[in-house]
Amino acid sequence: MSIAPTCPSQSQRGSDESAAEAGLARRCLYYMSLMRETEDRIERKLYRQGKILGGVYVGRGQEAIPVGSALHALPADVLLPSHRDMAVFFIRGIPLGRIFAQYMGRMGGLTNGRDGNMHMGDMSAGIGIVSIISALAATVPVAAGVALALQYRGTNAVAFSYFGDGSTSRGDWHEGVNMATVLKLPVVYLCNNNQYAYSTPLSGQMACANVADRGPAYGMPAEIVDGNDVLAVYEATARAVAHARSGLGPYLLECKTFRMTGHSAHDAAEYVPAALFEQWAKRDPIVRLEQKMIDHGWDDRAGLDALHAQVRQEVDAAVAWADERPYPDPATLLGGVYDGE
Amino acid sequence: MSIAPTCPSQSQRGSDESAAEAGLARRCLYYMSLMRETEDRIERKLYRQGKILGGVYVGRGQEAIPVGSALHALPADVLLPSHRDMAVFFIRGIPLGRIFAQYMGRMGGLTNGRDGNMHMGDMSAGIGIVSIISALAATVPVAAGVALALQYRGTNAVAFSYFGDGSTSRGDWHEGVNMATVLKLPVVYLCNNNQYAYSTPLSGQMACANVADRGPAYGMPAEIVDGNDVLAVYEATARAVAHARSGLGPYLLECKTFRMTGHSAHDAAEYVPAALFEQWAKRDPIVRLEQKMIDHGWDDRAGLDALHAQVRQEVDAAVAWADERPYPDPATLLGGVYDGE
Amino acid sequence: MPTTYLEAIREGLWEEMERDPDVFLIGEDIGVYGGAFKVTAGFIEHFGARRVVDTPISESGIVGAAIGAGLMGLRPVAEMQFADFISCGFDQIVNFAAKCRYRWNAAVPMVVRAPSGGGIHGGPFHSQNPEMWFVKTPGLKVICPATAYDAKGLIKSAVRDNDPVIFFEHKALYRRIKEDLPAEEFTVPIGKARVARQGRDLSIITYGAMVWVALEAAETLAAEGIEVEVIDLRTLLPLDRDTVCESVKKTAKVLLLHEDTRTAGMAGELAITITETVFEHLDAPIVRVTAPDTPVPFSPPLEEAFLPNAAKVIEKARWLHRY
Amino acid sequence: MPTTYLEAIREGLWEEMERDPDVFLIGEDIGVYGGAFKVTAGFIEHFGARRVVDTPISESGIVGAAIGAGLMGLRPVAEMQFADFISCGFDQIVNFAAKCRYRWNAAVPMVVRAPSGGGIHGGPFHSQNPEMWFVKTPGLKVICPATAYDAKGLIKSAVRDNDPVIFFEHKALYRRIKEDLPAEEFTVPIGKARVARQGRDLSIITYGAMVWVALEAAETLAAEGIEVEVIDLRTLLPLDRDTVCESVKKTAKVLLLHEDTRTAGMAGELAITITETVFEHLDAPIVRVTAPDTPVPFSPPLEEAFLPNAAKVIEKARWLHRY
Ligand SMILES: Cc1ncc(C[n+]2csc(CCOP(=O)(O)OP(=O)(O)O)c2C)c(N)n1
Ligand SMILES: Cc1ncc(C[n+]2csc(CCOP(=O)(O)OP(=O)(O)O)c2C)c(N)n1
Ligand SMILES: [Mg+2]
Ligand SMILES: [Mg+2]
Repeated sequence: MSIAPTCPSQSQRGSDESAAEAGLARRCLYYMSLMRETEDRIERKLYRQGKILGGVYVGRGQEAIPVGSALHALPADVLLPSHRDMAVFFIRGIPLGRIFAQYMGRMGGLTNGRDGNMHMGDMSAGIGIVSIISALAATVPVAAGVALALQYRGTNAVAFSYFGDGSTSRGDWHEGVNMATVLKLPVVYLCNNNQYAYSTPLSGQMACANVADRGPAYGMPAEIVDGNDVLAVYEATARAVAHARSGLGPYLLECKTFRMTGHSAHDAAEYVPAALFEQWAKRDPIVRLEQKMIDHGWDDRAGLDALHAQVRQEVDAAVAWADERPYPDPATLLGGVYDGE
Repeated sequence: MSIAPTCPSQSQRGSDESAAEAGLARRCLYYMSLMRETEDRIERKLYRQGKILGGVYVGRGQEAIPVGSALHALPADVLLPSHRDMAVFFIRGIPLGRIFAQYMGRMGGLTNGRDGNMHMGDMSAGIGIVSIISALAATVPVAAGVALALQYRGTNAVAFSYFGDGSTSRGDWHEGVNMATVLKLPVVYLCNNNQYAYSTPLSGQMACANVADRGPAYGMPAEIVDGNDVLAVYEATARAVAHARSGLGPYLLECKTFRMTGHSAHDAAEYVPAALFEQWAKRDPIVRLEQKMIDHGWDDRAGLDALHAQVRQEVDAAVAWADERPYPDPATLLGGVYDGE
Repeated sequence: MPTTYLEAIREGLWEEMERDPDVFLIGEDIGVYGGAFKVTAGFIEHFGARRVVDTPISESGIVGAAIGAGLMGLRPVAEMQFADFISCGFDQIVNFAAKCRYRWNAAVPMVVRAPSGGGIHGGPFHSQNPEMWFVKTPGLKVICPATAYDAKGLIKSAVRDNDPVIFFEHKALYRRIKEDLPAEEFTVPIGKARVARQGRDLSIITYGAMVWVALEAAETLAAEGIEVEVIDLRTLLPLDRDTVCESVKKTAKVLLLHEDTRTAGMAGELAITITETVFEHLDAPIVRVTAPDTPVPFSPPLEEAFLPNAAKVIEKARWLHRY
Repeated sequence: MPTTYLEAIREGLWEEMERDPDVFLIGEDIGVYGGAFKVTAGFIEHFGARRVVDTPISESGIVGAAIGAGLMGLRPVAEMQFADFISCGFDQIVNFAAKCRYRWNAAVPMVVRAPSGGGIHGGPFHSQNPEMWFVKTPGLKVICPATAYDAKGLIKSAVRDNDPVIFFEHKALYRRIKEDLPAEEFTVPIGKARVARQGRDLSIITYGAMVWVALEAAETLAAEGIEVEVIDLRTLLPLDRDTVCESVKKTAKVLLLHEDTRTAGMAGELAITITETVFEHLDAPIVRVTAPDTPVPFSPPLEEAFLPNAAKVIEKARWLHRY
């Protein structure tokens, strides 16, 4: 019989911290695994079966970026994911089945078949995800407006603005970042530098070495992080979010990674030297996190396998659910262009 | 009776250099004076007389920038002046009367009344001036294309791309500069940082301290120069042009200056603290150059007065000529939208 | 005291900002300077910099930021310094703002104010009438008021609308058009045309500054015994096809008038609307008076030749009447 | 061996690059990758990186660079990866390229290639038909070929043209349409429509992919004894008003057809052209079959309902014939 100490002892703190780290790692692994499995199903199965039509873009190998960052989002925060940030949707609680329905053009998808793939969003309270449009970096000025609204309302919420390396070439990227820095808006910029934009390598997009080199052009702190280390992304995002949340203005995180696929499902990526794929395969963020979890004794192989098995089950169930959703009735074509229709 | 030495002695070299400097200074003074007088006539006389309608923007106090830079342009080079770079037209040999006719909407102006003020250009060999459009920074991507063509043809000519501080906020500026740096195109960027964009001070345009701070974002050398010292601009432009001409890619010169007027003829600039005008009036580029010329003994007061008098005469004659030009015949409204009409 | 068209817009914005704390302004030089045309002069002093946001020169940024704020439930009113620069924020308007609701059921309440039109010696880049690009884009609403009353009533409706609205303010009307406005509050509904003048002989269908040209022409024609009906569309999208067709049923002859250039102007949509709906009522060709297919020229004689005016309308109307 | 529409464009570009060393290509992923649709596959290997310029993702930059090169006398052919992204380079096209010649007599020879149109499950941002924004802009030329022959002949004419040309390539035709092309060189003149099928009972006026829909409908209607004339506009600006009006004079009944959305589509300009020119020849309302005023939806049943097809054309044509 003892009274719980108000201040934990050194070793207890250590083991609490370790438990917290283990818990965080497990959450990260779960979401990364869910993203990998979901996208594999989309790209390697449903697309090839012809159940998904049109363009399909995945974030294979880049899962650490949406996961490590979006876990910092508070309910009032708003996220503007790019086309390779699937996990953002999971973390914000969008049911998996709805995502498959979205890809398959079915009712129950986030756009009920009106749009496809990652072109989805949901502004409901606690979700707060703005749908991309195809035009790259178009969400960057929009993120400034979202952040302006968060500031306008006197909250300390922040906007998470995601984009790829190539998207920084666009005028919208410049205008959006410049405005946010001039107005000191609470935006965290998350660049996935996967070193390619479609077939164009980084050197064909910019004459500077890093996307982070662009920070000073806007008087904005910019940091480079290993984008294949989810815990590193998590830590760096903590700094970035703290900065933005405390009213100091935008913060840019460049997450170095690699696109482990073609640009889209129909692109064999023959323009990428095979050695690069091999090299980066060794840095797979899921494998690396698993290794760390085992090394730290946070989990063992069996536990990890169980997690992946659970993920596969969830995905199976979600696909089955989605595949039972009907296609939209052509009669629904017309409504909803304007309010009240 | 002596044979001219093939190699000049130390003192001779000094005096030759000095003569060259004196000559350069005199050319600079002439063009700056011509720009000042021309724009004064436009803004303070013809506009107020109602002989010029619409928007009128002048470069008072900024004359050193177009003069010190454009004097480096070789015949094959192409210039894309901003709306405050009048002297570029003089240096490229456009007759003064045509400029007044342009402002007055008369035949004989560079657009024969179809467009007004600085919206004029001439792609003739040896002139090579691209007309701005109003949309700020729109010429920046165009300069990349001009430079691409110069490179394509295997010349070592360069494009001079002029813009103001505020114009760097535009997406076009970013896209144009980024493309030119990625493709290593021969462009010299000349920013007149006059610290205002219409009513907006620099801090309302950018969160970095200098436009030159944007160079590294494009892997581009960038230099700050006293934009009210024409010889300093001249020297810095020599470096910039040498860089671009030798195939090393773009070079950015930020010329610090001040807009000694309102944004346009109808703007009293009440938003500019009076102290700033006073402070910058002391740094007038014409007065400073005159002082230097006198100090170095390159000329005396009488000589300078004579130069200004000559300029006034030229301007008088040009205004008289322009004022005799007819307005365009309304019958000319339709042709020339397409080739061969 | 009559209120100018400009003052009417100003009042409308002011009242909406007083009424709804979620309404705010965003644009270039709109704060301390009060805007290029001084529409927002005095706003920053009264409402503060939080609600009157001066931005860098970034039309795409401004529109994008307005979209973001609109998605968050605020009611941004963005100003383009001149309508001509709206093409710099084009993608954000036509692809982002216009399509959110249809795609993912997200409301983008947002007004883009755009001072448009010629007659002020602004030349090719300060005189354009870019309305058709937006009339062409489902998901947007497009407003072109002609009177001070409508300018005020429609800007208020635009601010309250739950969809993105492009609001064209004709610069030549800013200080030229005045009228006494009601002391009590009023709005004008979006999507309703107005019969600006009743007539039985022919219909002139127009909008914006050309309403005044049509009315001027109608006066002259009335003296000749030709009774012209003038329809002021007020809103181009959604288009009030009923009012247009009713007028055609009544007069059987149609003259379409716009300051915008000829090809692919509003006249086209009106013509097809009329022929597909009330073809049998037509007694004569549908004709149009428009600016020609050129950029807007700068020099006064050219600009005058470019702009439609009462004389050109009268000539065509007489021909149509005789037909 | 029949040549596909895509291959025809490829051949046209190739021949022009062989013919004129001043012709070059600029765009995203057009070099090593050969373009998103592989139109320029093999070009960089043959012509080198000097003449096949891969750029950063910057549509405004690409168009601007093409303008600059055009002003210097080169003949740039810029590729938009999808026509939908042309709105990101909009200001450069409508304000810079389109107005140089009129304003200061500067030629801007330049082609902007833009893969447009639906039917490929591309959704709202990979399916649009943005031609009207450019038809609305004096100074541009706008081309929408329907056949492989025209695609080749017109891209060659576009490259040789001394004015800025927007060249819409319909993605759904790229690999679906094939025909035998002449072995010898040919071009197709810009600004000339084509009678794709002769008929006496009614005219369907259309362009792009809808030409095939019109022809399909015409087949069915012919079996019913309705002889449809199909006009393929080929060029939308400048518009071949004569060919349009000649056909109307012959058939007296007009069905306007476009894949573009309804309001302010090409049908409008055609309708006003017809009523102001050959009104007396009309025996029936001018009608239109178009996509509805929505974004292009993604899901197959919605996209199918969205796109005009032969059934919809036939229904309207029957009604018109009975009228
Ligand atoms: C404005 C615009 N231009 C071109 C495209 C076509 N496109 C789609 S994704 C892509 C590459 C994007 O590269 P990056 O920003 O690095 O993102 P990543 O795909 O590598 O994650 C391109 C060129 C587009 N969507 N939008
Ligand atoms: C795209 C665009 N937006 C707005 C304007 C209106 N405008 C004309 S000049 C100007 C300020 C330009 O500032 P800066 O680039 O610093 O040049 P400066 O006039 O100071 O030389 C503005 C806002 C414009 N011409 N183009
Ligand atoms: Mg990338
Ligand atoms: Mg400035």
